[in-house]
Amino acid sequence: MHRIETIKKMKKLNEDTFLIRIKSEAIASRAVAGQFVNIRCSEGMDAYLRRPISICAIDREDNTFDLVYQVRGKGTRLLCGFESGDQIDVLGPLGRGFTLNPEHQHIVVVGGGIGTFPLLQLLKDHPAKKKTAILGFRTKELVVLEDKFKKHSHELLMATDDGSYGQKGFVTTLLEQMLIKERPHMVYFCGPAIMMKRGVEIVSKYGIPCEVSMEQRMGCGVGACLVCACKTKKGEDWDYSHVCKDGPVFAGHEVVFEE
Amino acid sequence: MHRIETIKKMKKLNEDTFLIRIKSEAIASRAVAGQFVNIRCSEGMDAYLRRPISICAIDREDNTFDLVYQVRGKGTRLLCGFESGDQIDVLGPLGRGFTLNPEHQHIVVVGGGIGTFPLLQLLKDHPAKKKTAILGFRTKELVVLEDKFKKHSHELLMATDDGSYGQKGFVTTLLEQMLIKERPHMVYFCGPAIMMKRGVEIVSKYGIPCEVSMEQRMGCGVGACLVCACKTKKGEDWDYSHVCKDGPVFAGHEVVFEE
Amino acid sequence: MSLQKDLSVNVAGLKLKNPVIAASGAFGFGREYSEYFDLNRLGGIAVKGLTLLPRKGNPPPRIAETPAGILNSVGLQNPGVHAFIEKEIPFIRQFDTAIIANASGNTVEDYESMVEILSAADIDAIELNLSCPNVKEGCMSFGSTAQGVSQVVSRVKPRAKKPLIVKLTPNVTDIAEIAKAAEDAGADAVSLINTLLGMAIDAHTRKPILANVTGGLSGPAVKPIALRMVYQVSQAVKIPIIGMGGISNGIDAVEFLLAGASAVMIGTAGFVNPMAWVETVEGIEAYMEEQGVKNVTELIGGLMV
Amino acid sequence: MSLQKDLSVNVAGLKLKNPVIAASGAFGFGREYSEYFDLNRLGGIAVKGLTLLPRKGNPPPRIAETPAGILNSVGLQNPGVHAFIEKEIPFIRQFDTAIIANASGNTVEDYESMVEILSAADIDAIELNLSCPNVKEGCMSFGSTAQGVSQVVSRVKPRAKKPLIVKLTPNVTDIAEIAKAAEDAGADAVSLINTLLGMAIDAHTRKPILANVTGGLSGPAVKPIALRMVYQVSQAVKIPIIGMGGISNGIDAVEFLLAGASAVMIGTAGFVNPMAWVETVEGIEAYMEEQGVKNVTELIGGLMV
Ligand SMILES: Cc1cc2nc3c(=O)[nH]c(=O)nc-3n(C[C@H](O)[C@H](O)[C@H](O)COP(=O)(O)OP(=O)(O)OC[C@H]3O[C@@H](n4cnc5c(N)ncnc54)[C@H](O)[C@@H]3O)c2cc1C
Ligand SMILES: Cc1cc2nc3c(=O)[nH]c(=O)nc-3n(C[C@H](O)[C@H](O)[C@H](O)COP(=O)(O)OP(=O)(O)OC[C@H]3O[C@@H](n4cnc5c(N)ncnc54)[C@H](O)[C@@H]3O)c2cc1C
Ligand SMILES: Cc1cc2nc3c(=O)[nH]c(=O)nc-3n(C[C@H](O)[C@H](O)[C@H](O)COP(=O)(O)O)c2cc1C
Ligand SMILES: Cc1cc2nc3c(=O)[nH]c(=O)nc-3n(C[C@H](O)[C@H](O)[C@H](O)COP(=O)(O)O)c2cc1C
Ligand code: FES
Ligand code: FES
Repeated sequence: MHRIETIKKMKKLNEDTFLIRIKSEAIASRAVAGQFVNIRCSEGMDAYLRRPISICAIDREDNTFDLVYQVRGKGTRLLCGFESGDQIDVLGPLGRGFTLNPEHQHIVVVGGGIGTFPLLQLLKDHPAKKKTAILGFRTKELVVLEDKFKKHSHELLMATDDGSYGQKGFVTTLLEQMLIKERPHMVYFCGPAIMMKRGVEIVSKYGIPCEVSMEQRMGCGVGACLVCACKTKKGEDWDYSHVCKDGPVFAGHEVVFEE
Repeated sequence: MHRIETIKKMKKLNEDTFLIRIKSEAIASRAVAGQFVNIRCSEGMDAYLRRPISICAIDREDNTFDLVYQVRGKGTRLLCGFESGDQIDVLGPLGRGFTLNPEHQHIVVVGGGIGTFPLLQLLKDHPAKKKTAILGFRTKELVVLEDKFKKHSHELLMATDDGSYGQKGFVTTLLEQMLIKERPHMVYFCGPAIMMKRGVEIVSKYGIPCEVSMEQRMGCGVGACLVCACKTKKGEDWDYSHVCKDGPVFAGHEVVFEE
Repeated sequence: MSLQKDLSVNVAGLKLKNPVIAASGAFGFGREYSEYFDLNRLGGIAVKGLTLLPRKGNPPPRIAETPAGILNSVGLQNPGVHAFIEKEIPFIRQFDTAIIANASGNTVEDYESMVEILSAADIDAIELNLSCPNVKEGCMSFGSTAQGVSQVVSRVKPRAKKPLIVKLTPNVTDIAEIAKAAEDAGADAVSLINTLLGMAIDAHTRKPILANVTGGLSGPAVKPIALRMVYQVSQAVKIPIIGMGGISNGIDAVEFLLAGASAVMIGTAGFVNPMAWVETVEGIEAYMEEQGVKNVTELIGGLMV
Repeated sequence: MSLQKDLSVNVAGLKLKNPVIAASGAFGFGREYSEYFDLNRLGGIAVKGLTLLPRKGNPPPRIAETPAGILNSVGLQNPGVHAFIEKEIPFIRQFDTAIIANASGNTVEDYESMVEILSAADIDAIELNLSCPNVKEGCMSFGSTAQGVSQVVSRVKPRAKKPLIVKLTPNVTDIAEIAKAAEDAGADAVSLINTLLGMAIDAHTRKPILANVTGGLSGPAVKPIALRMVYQVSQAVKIPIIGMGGISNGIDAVEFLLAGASAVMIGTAGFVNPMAWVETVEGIEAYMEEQGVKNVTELIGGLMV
């Protein structure tokens, strides 16, 4: 879907994290957790390519969806210039979202930084009886949406790199501590590649399946230009899959993580 | 002067002509009639070069100056997105303005289309006893600032190409009709090259001095890049002068008009 | 719109209902964008660059944004010409649009085989890619000398049973000379420009943004270079030209036609605006309406210099 | 800022207090911009391209705006080298900044005379312009082959009593080869890139926008090409490189230093922002502060590939 939609809300969540709520029946009614949209941040040349942003939350009654993004460069900075009521050019929902298997009674979502955002709708939609969220941020000031995650999970563990909030250290350490005691049916990762790589190693050790949501620089966002390559296993060999179409969510064991 | 100034007023004068009033002590106190400013229409790449716009009016008490512009392309279209209170990046006042000789007791200004705008401040500043304005537009809808011109001239003649307002035909025809009867001391032209060329021919015939305000595509606007060339006489030969620095106002007999 | 307009063009035997073609590499095999608009509206589709055997392409990141453009270093990832024929042609053939097979090789023999195989396939033209800057062997190394172009084209031409379009690289001193070499060696048409070799650096990490270090520049930034090259080539050869490089809308396309192109291709602009291809067709029509141009062919080479 | 930083560089004997130089043709002879900022803040000034005799240049329009760039076709309008020496050097010498005389010619003999004349003048370096795309004779025609470059450089080098910088055109197949030819023929440094030959068309009038039909492309649009070329040349030659093409700020400049340039030049960006030159010096300083770089020379060629 390529649509010009209306912004319903712009909210600053912290120093450099913002929420945009967009009204779009077409997207809200079709999107599933883990999918993304490809957004035009300026009408002209100033951020020429679209920017991929995950869908963080969907309100299927209100026909809106939320994006939460961190300002990183030109495009995300321009996005901050939008106001409620403005029109925005969105392509989506795109890609393959998370798998929601009703047989999985206990799931764990593990997110780091901007990777936490797409896990929110997953928690909202997943039918599991027990949902654990393990979220990591660099520091206390960057923690956002904690109340929402609390609301949609049964257990919420927080970590910061510097120990300024929650436990000091990595989410993968928290995960491992948990797996010593518990055996969830499924783990979902979204965050820095290094975290996901380590995460997949850990859950594999315990024989637990997992999914990871990958990031890659994109062109078209729809699978036509082949720039968003991600190394995935293919029999004995490997091949490049494409994050925008085959992903962003992949089975954890599929992905060949590199240094 | 390179300055970031504040817009005090934006006004739509007709379908595609706009007035911007900018507060700037630096510019208002230095500028003379016929000079221009070089304006940045967007912060980014969408209209990469600055756009030269003549100073239409100066309020030296209020420390503001007015630009009046017609929407032609990307840059002028972007200018319409500005609002009162916004900051704008202006370089100016630039170039050589009109010569105001107190001995000239009767002056005539002859303007066509967007070329009429810079003549307003000239009328305001010139000490002549009699000031005639001959203004031409394509059609009635494009006529702007008539009241201001009326206020600052003793005689105002209007022409439109299609006869929808004032006399049908060219301003040069009106000028010639006038010169048959009167002998002004100085004539100032600003408008399409073909009009100015014809105008210079006419006044030369009557031995009346004149000045013309030239247009050319610009780069720097300050005389450094040499792109805004204008053929001018140099002894028996000719050379390229530069509209942004040697002009935009030239003595009528200096300019070598080409087809 | 009132004027009765004819947008069709004939490029060396390749009949197009309108002069707008999706550029190779930007449109996959058409499947993805078929969800966004009706492929029947396109003059043609140049499919992703094909090679004899499947290719994995280069490691990511494969794209970098640059001022008014992008760099890509895909490196001809494709499933191979046989998979294309089997799985992709039937899909595209559902639509009434020309299929242009973009073919690359490492050796002259590769090009020969590709042309033979494609000549037997249900496609409308072959675009010989002598200009991909993102692969180490072959391709651009053939395309960057008149001799290389001449060698490949003269060897493949006898095997070509479809219109043979030779795609030229802009990374050369004199593109007109290269185009002439292609013409003399038997090319039915030339297409230009492929991407300009470029590079982007992240000052903070002090590393190139592309894993491949360099990549090919495309998008609006290159339009002035592409237009100049199309114009130069149009002065040097008699065969038709397909122009591309930064075209985003109907006016851009008209500029290329005026400069001497018989048709245009659009790549990068589609990433930003998936309707760019269709809107370009509409934009050309609107221009024709406004200027009273009945037949789009009137515009070709119509630049007044 | 706390860090004690050294921004000075030495480019083949040309000492610059910082690596930022105003590019030739964009800065006249310094007079105009001296009203906007203190010229003492510049590493150097490359003056408008000079020729033996005064030149009128090309007819207007001489500029066209393009996506993230401009085309110019000034065509070396200048008062001649003698007027420069008499009237302009004394003005620029008031400031503590290096003077680089940019010299063009139609024939090898012209270049020889220019170098002799300039060697006797009060300037700091000579930049041999073998790359202007806007004049019919000489210049780019020498610069577009290794042989041409070699010929001119080897003939002028013995006459040069100042550091000799050879300015290269990007309109070539292999710029590294050309740079190597310059080095082998005795160039003390190379500067690149000059403008890329381009064209702009007004679809409505069906005419080229520039009276000269084609012009040279500069500005942000060309930055990826320029960076790639600087990098390629840095891999091929040992002499220092002055990098340019689309630099607008400190980060852009750092990218060129990392790619292998010892200094940078800025042209087009100054038209848009007259403070671009000074802000680039400040931007490099800010980068050094942030990254803990004490000596700007640490950045040169520091790209991690
Ligand atoms: C599938 C997917 C989902 C994402 N979801 C979110 C999200 O929900 N919230 C959020 O804050 N961020 C998200 N990102 C990252 C976000 O796309 C980048 O932060 C953003 O593109 C940076 O753009 P910029 O203009 O600010 O930075 P610039 O550095 O100016 O961007 C330059 C170019 O690089 C690309 N780029 C830079 N960083 C990244 C990156 N990390 N991933 C992909 N492309 C990049 C940009 O898209 C652009 O093309 C997601 C990325 C992907 C691939
Ligand atoms: C000294 C001077 C004073 C001017 N004063 C006024 C004025 O008071 N009011 C007014 O409405 N217009 C004035 N103009 C014309 C005005 O500069 C152009 O209409 C404007 O630059 C068009 O920009 P655009 O982005 O809308 O058009 P585009 O066509 O998108 O512009 C593309 C490029 O061409 C240049 N360009 C296009 N047309 C002209 C032109 N006629 N003259 C110079 N450059 C041009 C633009 O500056 C830009 O670099 C003046 C021009 C000059 C040289
Ligand atoms: C992501 C990408 C992949 C490309 N792949 C190919 C290819 O496989 N074969 C080819 O001949 N050209 C390829 N090109 C070049 C385009 O077909 C076209 O020549 C170039 O991008 C200029 O046009 P544009 O500015 O409209 O994109 C590719 C371009 C891009 C951006
Ligand atoms: C208006 C203009 C005039 C130029 N004149 C000259 C010149 O006389 N000699 C020369 O070597 N380069 C000349 N150049 C090229 C610049 O010095 C520089 O190589 C080029 O513009 C790329 O840098 P930029 O993108 O920072 O402008 C000129 C460039 C412009 C824009
Ligand atoms: S971004 Fe184009 S294929 Fe993924
Ligand atoms: S615009 Fe640069 S000299 Fe006039």
